[in-house]
Amino acid sequence: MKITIKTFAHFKDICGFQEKELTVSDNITISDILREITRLHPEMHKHATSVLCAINQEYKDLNYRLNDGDKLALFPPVSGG
Amino acid sequence: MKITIKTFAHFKDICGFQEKELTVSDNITISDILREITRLHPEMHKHATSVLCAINQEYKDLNYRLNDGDKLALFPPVSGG
Amino acid sequence: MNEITFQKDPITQATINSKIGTHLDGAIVTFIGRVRKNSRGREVLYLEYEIYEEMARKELQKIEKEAVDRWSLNTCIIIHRIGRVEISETSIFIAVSSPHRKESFLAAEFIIDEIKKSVPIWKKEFYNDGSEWISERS
Amino acid sequence: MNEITFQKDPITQATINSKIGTHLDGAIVTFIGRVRKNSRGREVLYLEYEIYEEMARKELQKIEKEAVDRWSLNTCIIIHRIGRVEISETSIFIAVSSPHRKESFLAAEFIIDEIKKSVPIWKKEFYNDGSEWISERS
Repeated sequence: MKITIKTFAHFKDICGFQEKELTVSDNITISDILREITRLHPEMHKHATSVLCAINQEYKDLNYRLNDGDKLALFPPVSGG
Repeated sequence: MKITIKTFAHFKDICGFQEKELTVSDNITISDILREITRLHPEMHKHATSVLCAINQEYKDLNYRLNDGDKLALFPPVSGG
Repeated sequence: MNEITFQKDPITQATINSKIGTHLDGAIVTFIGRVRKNSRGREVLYLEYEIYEEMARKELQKIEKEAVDRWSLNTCIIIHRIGRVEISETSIFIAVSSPHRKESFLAAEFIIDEIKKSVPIWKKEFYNDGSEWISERS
Repeated sequence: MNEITFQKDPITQATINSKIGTHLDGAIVTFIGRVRKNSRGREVLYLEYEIYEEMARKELQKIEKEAVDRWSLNTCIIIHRIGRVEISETSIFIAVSSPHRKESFLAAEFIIDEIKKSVPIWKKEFYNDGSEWISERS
């Protein structure tokens, strides 16, 4: 199935992309994807405990299983206001 | 000794004056003056428990003994803001 | 900057904004009290505020000093209308600023709460069929 | 009236004031967040805010709805700057109104607290010698 990954703030700098289409296997979790991203971009490792995830603009936890067409966003703790 | 009495809001309506000079005996307390005013203006009676008193722009309680030249203010609970 | 003003004219915020906050301040909280059309179930036409001005100024200075000292405010501006005030007009304007927001929120609420307790100002409501002095705690 | 705005241009209060409050409201509380020159001991030249706008709007709508429902607000206006923001400029403006003051104070503080927890906006500080993404809780 196909999903989109978006990154923000320093995660964008680390991963080197802002938005990317990806073909992934069925039943994949956010956790699985994050593990793969961390393998490709080891600097993500130190953010492992603070990363926030959203699917289609709604916060989700790492166990969430993605569906075809999902938009996954990965970002650090927010700092607006 | 001479003192001045000021009244505000509905106390002014009841007492019929805004500011008045008075000659009073030494050692008189606010309580004494208030008793005399209530005798002259019985409508003040129902405000006996809520009246606020100030001497020279500072809150004082009923036991305060006045000095020559003091400015006594008598007024109901405030309602600004 | 600290400022206490009693004024007969309407309070317009435009003239105030430029005075509020320094480059040290991350937070400004303002409180605006407005005259409501409806009070205790009666329709109010307008208000009049009476003030014991010398004492009101002293009491407000105490409140302002306590707030500024306690929460290290860099701005504390308090403006109260006196005389006749129309429906929906601002009767009181309070603005405080501080480096962080918690202090400004606490200070603004403290100031209006204290004003309502101790500053000698009284409100008279005018209705179609008369008027009445309002005493919050009587 | 309820309103959520993200804007690149400076926030000027003049245009906002007329929208705030109804004749039912005795209280308006505003919170203004400003960019401070000094952050964590470093001198900041300016900021940039990045936003995940579709999600930020949804999160803000949830916060606004909760505040309006919980405290029966008649006004809830939230404006957040995005992009480059200079020192002493307003980064966020919140205005709420309600019949009585307690509700407006609680709501304004709730809204800014929640925004800082959940709305996907990130601040990058620029210094003389570089820049840094700020993550409040990392």
